[in-house]
Amino acid sequence: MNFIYEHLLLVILFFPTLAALVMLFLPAGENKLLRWFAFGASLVPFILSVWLWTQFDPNVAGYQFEAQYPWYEALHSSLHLGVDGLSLTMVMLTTLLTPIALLASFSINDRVKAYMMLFLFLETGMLGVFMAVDLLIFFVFWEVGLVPMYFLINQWGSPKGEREVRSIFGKFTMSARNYASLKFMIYTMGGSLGLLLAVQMLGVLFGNYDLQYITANWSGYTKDLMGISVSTVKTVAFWAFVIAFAVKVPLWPFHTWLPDAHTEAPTAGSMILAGVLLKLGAYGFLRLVLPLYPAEAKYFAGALAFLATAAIVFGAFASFGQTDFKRLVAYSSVNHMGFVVLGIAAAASAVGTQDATIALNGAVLQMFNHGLSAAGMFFLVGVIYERTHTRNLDDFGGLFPLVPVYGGILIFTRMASLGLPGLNGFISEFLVVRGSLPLLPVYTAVSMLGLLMTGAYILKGIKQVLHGPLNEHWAHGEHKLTEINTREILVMAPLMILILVIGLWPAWILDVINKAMMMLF
Amino acid sequence: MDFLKDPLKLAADWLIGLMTGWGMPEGVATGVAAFLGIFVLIAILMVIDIFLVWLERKVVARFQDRIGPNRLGPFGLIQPFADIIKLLIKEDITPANADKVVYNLAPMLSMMSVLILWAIIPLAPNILGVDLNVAALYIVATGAIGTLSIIMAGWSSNNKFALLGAFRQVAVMVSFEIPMVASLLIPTILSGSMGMNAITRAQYPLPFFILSPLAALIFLIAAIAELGRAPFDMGEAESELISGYNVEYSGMKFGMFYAGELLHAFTFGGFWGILFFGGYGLFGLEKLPALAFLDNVYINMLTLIVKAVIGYWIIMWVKYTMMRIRIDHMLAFNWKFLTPLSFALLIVTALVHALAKDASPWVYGLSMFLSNLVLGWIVVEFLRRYSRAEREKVEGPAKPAMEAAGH
Amino acid sequence: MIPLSWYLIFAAGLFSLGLFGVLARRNAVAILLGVELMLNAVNINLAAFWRYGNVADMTGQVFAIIVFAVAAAEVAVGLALVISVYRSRNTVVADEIDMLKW
Amino acid sequence: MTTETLIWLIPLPPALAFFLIVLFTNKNKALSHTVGVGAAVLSWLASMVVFFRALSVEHLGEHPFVSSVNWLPTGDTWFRIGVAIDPLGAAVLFFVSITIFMIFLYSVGYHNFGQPAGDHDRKGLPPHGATVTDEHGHQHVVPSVEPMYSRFFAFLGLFAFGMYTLVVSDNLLTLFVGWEIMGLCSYLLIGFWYGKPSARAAAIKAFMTTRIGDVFMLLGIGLLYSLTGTLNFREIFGNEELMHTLATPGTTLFGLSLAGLIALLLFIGTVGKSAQWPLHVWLPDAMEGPTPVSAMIHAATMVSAGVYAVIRMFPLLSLDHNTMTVVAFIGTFTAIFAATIAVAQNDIKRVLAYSTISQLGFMIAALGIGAYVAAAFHLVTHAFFKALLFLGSGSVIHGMEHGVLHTGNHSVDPQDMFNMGGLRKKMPITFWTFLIGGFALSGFPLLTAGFWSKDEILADAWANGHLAVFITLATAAFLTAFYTMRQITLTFLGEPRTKEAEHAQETPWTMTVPLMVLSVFAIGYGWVGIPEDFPLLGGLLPSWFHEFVGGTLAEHPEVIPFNPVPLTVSLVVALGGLLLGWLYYRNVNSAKEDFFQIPLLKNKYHFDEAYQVVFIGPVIWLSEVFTKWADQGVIDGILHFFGPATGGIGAFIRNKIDLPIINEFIGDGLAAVTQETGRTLRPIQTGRIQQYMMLSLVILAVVGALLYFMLGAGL
Amino acid sequence: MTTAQIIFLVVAAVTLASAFMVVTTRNLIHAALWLVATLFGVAVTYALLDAGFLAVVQVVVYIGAIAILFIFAVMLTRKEMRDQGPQLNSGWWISALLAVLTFGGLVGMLWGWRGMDTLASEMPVGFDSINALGDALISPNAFVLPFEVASVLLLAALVGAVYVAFNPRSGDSRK
Repeated sequence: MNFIYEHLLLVILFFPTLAALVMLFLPAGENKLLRWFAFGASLVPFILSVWLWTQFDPNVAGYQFEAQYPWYEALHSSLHLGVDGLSLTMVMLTTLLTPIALLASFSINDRVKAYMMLFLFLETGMLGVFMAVDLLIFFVFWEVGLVPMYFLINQWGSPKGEREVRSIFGKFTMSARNYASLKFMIYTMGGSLGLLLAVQMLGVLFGNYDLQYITANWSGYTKDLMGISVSTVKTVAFWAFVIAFAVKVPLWPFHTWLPDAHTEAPTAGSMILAGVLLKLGAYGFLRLVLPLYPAEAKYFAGALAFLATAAIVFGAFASFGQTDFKRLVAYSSVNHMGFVVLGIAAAASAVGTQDATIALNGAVLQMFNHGLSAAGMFFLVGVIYERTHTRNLDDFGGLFPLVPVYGGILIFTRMASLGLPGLNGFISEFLVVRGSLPLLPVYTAVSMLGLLMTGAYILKGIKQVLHGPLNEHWAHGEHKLTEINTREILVMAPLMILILVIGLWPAWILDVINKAMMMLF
Repeated sequence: MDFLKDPLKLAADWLIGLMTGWGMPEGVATGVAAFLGIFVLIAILMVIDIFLVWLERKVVARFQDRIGPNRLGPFGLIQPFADIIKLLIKEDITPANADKVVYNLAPMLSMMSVLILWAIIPLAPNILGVDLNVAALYIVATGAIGTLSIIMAGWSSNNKFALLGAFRQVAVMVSFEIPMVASLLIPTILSGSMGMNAITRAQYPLPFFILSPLAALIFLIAAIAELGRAPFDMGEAESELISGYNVEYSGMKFGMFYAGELLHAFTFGGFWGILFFGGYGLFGLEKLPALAFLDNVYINMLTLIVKAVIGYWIIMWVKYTMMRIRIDHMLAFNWKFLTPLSFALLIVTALVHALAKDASPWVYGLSMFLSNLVLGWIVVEFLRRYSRAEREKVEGPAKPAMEAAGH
Repeated sequence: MIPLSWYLIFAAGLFSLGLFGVLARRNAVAILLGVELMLNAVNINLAAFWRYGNVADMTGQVFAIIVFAVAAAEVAVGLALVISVYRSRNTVVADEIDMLKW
Repeated sequence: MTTETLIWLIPLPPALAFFLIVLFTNKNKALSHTVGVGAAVLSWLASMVVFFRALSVEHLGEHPFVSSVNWLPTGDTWFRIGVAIDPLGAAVLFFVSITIFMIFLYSVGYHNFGQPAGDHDRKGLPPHGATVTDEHGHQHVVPSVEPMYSRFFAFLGLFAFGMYTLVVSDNLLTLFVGWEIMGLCSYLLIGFWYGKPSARAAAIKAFMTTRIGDVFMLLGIGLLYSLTGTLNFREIFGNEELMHTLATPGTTLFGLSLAGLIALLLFIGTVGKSAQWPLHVWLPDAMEGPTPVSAMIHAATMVSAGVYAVIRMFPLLSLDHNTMTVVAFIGTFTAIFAATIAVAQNDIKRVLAYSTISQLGFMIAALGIGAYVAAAFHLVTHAFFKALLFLGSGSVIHGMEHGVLHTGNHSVDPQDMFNMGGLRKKMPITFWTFLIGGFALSGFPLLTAGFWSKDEILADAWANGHLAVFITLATAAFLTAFYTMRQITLTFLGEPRTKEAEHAQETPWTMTVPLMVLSVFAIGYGWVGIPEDFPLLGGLLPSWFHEFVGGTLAEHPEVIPFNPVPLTVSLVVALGGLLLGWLYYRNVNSAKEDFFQIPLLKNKYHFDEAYQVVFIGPVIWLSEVFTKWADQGVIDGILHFFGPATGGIGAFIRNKIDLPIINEFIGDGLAAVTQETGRTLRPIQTGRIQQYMMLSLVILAVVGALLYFMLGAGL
Repeated sequence: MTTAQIIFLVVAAVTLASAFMVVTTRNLIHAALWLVATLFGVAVTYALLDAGFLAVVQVVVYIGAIAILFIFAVMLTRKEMRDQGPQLNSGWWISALLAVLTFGGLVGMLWGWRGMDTLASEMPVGFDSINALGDALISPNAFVLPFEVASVLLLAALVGAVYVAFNPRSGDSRK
């Protein structure tokens, strides 16, 4: 136990990889064994991170459970891990959602072994980003997370669908999942090119990639870099970081990969994509952009807020315009993540004030909450898609009497996503609005339009699926819609419980976040 | 009172004193004295062996509702001597094409492998050849020499039956060596030493068959297999291999195999007594103040001999009441059942030992015993289910009506 | 008393004999016999260095034990290979088992 | 148990009932309604205890029952939530708990508990009746039990939870929580028969329309919170300095003070929730829900909540007279506007819906002119008699449905008043209680509660010099009396106009008992608010309501001196309206004969259509634009430039550089050299292991010797 | 010449002689039996070096398992009782030369080493080399990792040997 405690982060981080490697030696045909093994293996990091949570002292500033392992001595980069209140929350979210997503993937029958292994690798990639205290490590894990996701979309995505690509060179068609995965991969990689350059630049400047060291010395740094004045360098690096993270969040106008990727990904892939991967971007803002570039962030806060507001409003409108259920949910992620960035932008404009802290609290909590509700929503879409093999909203209608339990869960999750008070979304959205209003009143007021449209698209989803006259196609015979089964309820249960608990009593998690935000900024 | 405490040292000192008095260098004198000691021991063993022959014949007769040797001497006691004379005067045949050196070496090695075992048997605290600190392993090592002798015999006879018998016997011995090592390690864990004296001493007040009855059982089974006696006597299997590896031997060479086997059985009876029943100790009786007179070298020796005879008798009991087991069943029994069980027992014992060694002896003993009991119960339950499944495979599923009738 | 050199020379002799066996014998099993001799020679060295060095440092004995384990593994796999080859090629002469050439 | 603990506990039973029913008892109808009604009883009991304890406290306004806990960490401080009962809260709690209890009870009967399951009823649609065979072998069609019976009680429980939370909370945020939960429940309950497209549309309409208000309200809350650092009512209003700062005029948009802006934003929330013009459109459509829902939402709770919130924020509101004017205008306009529409409606529930909008307009107008006690008074009395009216109308519909099932003619709309007539003989209890409710609504003098509260608003308007308000409200009151009498006459008086009306039946006790209980309050509650100096009656009973509720705020509102003008006016409009209504409609037998079926009124001034064109259409168009044009057209178009462009560059490099130069020259050349070398050296590989070993040994020996001697020499 | 020296010389001579027989004798069974003798000699050498555990293990493992296995293997891989034809390959003299060179090289290199004439120190009183060995084998600070690796190696060898030697044509062992 002592060993595990001393290297808790390392164990949490690499346990999934280890399990994936062990899976390599399991027989490929034993789907049941593979599923349960992967599920069990993903529970271990979860239990460990619950332990981590209990052992974590929110009153202590800086990183805890720090551990440093040699990695790339020549570059003075080390596998330096650590968590503070911010990353702890995200680690918790990741380790919670992975087993849930794996449980949700039990219905996958195609190449289960590879699928489960990719998922476990994905978990390590995501956790690594949240735990890294070293820029190079951060970047490495950032890219590591892409690969499994690419394959998950490309190989296990929805089999149907063609996508016509029109450009000035002419048009051609490719399969939708191929298109989506390619777009996801290239978009994110393209965005992170700048990040890589900026990270390298910092490494060259300081001869060291340790985040704590760079943060401590960066603001006082005044030397020129290769003849360019330091302020220019900082501005360029700032935008390089921002674009990388903005693609991931995603911010308008970098968001078009998201609906495609979400729509084509397998159910569990969408869950993780929306639940955790999007948070990587926002986490990057909080972990790197604000601490490293306070001045630039303050200067460009308005621009950031503009993009965030655009994401909120356009995301909501676009979501309302969809006829594909999954695409509708996907666009709602743009809308919700916009609030996160709005909070961050507001905080950037006035770091250190109480309003900023509240906005940051809201942003971080919104990250967590969106992780819960978006994962739940994608899963529910997946549940109905598995049964009907269609996502077109017009094909549904009046399904409530057939699937009362599913309907209840759907409405519950939809309402959490809408920000109904008493459920978690409200708390975070209120905090964001409360924090940003005095700092960025106009943007906040305009984003209210997005909030209004949130209601519209959410009700549209419920209306088209559950309410209205029953579509008799699903009522009888071979197409008869079956009720959500126990496994699927078990997938939703932890999400729903957390949604309700955070909605009613957010202090337990918000306290950790709040203290972290106070100490971080 | 040295004579009561340490007669061996007394005799050795006297002998060495005598010889140095003759002008012999002290080193040589010690060597001669040691050699004499070994010689005496072997002589005594041979005598015991002769009586073992009688005992064996007598007991088997009783088991088979016969009387056994009863003509020569009282209770037929002289009979074994007659047997020996017959063996000695028979023609000593060496088959043509046999590998003569090896052929002649094999029975000697067989006998030797038994005799050198007696180097480490403590008849009393001081009456032992050498208090080897790897004695437990030594038992297995001599077993290896026995194995070698059998394969040599089988091969050099240039006889298919002999070779087949040797193969079978060797396969059994090599296989059963593993549970034997595992069961030997349990007294080692319990006493913290591999020395026979230390193991004997550690069995006060609780002999190891109470602490670990399963280990005692495993050791007994493995020992019987190691001996190649029924029910594990596939190596000689008269009815099919016409006596297996020793089919070509006759006269005293056969006699050496035969006597070696009997002595081996007796020896393992003794080891069983030493390892699990307190050796030369009288289960703590001799430590009582009122019975202090029992704490005495001669009583000790007597105790061990009696224990060895009882062990030998149990081995005979098994031999004459159980049927021979088919070779694949025997190996399957070892690899699929006895070996896993002995390893499980080893792990459990080590675990309980690590957990409870600092507790009071009673807690320690009780937890050891209970853990053995639980493991044993699990094994019995498992066996029951397995054999039922096997039976159903052969006979078809058990009829519920019969089940009901059984209740 | 026996100087260390005796053991070392003894071991060297054993090693060389083993080497000769490995290089010269035709039978694959016999080659393996030679290998065993070489391993034993090494073990003698290990034990001797343990005894003539710091007795409290058990490294020599430990590695001798590990050599035992390795030898057992080597023999098991080696003989299995020999038997397998014998089954398919009906020979155990090392020179005749030369499929793996250019 | 301390009063504070008890207040915490008030909202809990309905919430627990919700979870219990949803999770466990939803298969068992009897258990579900037992749980639901039991929870309502518990809350009601607790509320009564709290209410009477509140009565016994002197100066409750200055020392209300309060209790709070930390909820959200905000930087160094905590945001606290808690409960508080001050006089206003107590008064509201009183009527809320009673009406909720009554509605729960009523629902048991309304949803035909104890009747057989329908022949082909389906979840999501109203029950269609069941065929039973009696002992004589005759087949009858009787009402069937609601298929989603348990679910109804669950929703009702959640709704009650929201309302209680709203009433007992001591801050704007939890008030908003309750507010939104009620919004959700109204959505769920209006869309209870979700299988009907009209119900589905109405539910969404209700939710979205109120959400417009809510979004503004959230903005207002955020603004208030960031300016004051707290949302606790007492902390805000008790801070003189702060209030002064907020009241500084002209600091924000349109010359409003901060307080005015916040109050306006909050008030927009109320406009949505209380269905004031221009966000009134959802309420009439909400009649698609089951009748207890209509009563719950439109009388007792949700719409009252809007008014309640404004009364709560009244100190803030009163800081800026611009906002006050806006409020007064909207209230007054809504009152007259809705009253005119109500005259032309034929659906019995729709009439009541518009009347509700109108009456809420009265209250809002009263607030706009500063008469918050009068508003509160009217709020309470209106809740009682409007709940009574809605439940009564439900009873009528229920009776009519009985008739419809009897005849089997489903083309007859059981809600259309022109299909009724003469029901007073068939349904006597319903008739008398409905009559009481109707008279209370019309402000039948002296006897009914409605008279006292409405009169007070008029008196306030007159006394404070808001003549325009006064005249408009008086006209609206006249119209109210008129359409109420129209409703009563068409429904109960005269002769049955259809066969179905002839076969209507009185409803079971679970429905009539709530009617009777509520009618007691519809009359009696007015008597606690008779002004002190009212001729003859004044002083017979103490004017308790003013004393009590007036103590909520630090400064007591001044008592308005008695003035005969408003009294006369209200007497005239009430009695006149009733009389005219009866005189005209006792002779009207069908819609065609009705003079007031003016198309403009009947179509509600075409507001729905206008909104469709002005708001909803553009939104749908915009969302299409954002997806199709902006995302997939422009942004993806730019992206799609990159893919083929990269491909082109790649093809160029491959065909011009890679293939000829690198592959053929360098790549193949190297390969050829390697291959030749390999072929030359091949014979070394004899495949004989011993030769390999020898070779390696020789090499080892040679290299080892070289190293040994060379390095050894160097060392 | 002390007794110990005489014993050593005798043992060494016997061992080397039997080793020589191992590599030269034509009969492979005899070679294996000579190997047993060699191994026994080595075991005695261990005993002379006060490594009793090694000596016993040498007997158990080498004689009890490895030598037996060799004999089995020899018997399984030939058809005649006697071995036919030459047992040394044609280039055996090169091998002999190499072996002699190796021996010479080794001895030559050792000759220059100062530690050659070290004498063994007395065994410390009360020093139990078996306990020390056990501790060293499983102590985390010493050799537990090599120990575990060796056990994994054994397992792998076991599985591998079974797999390799398994005759696919004979199929299931129960048949």
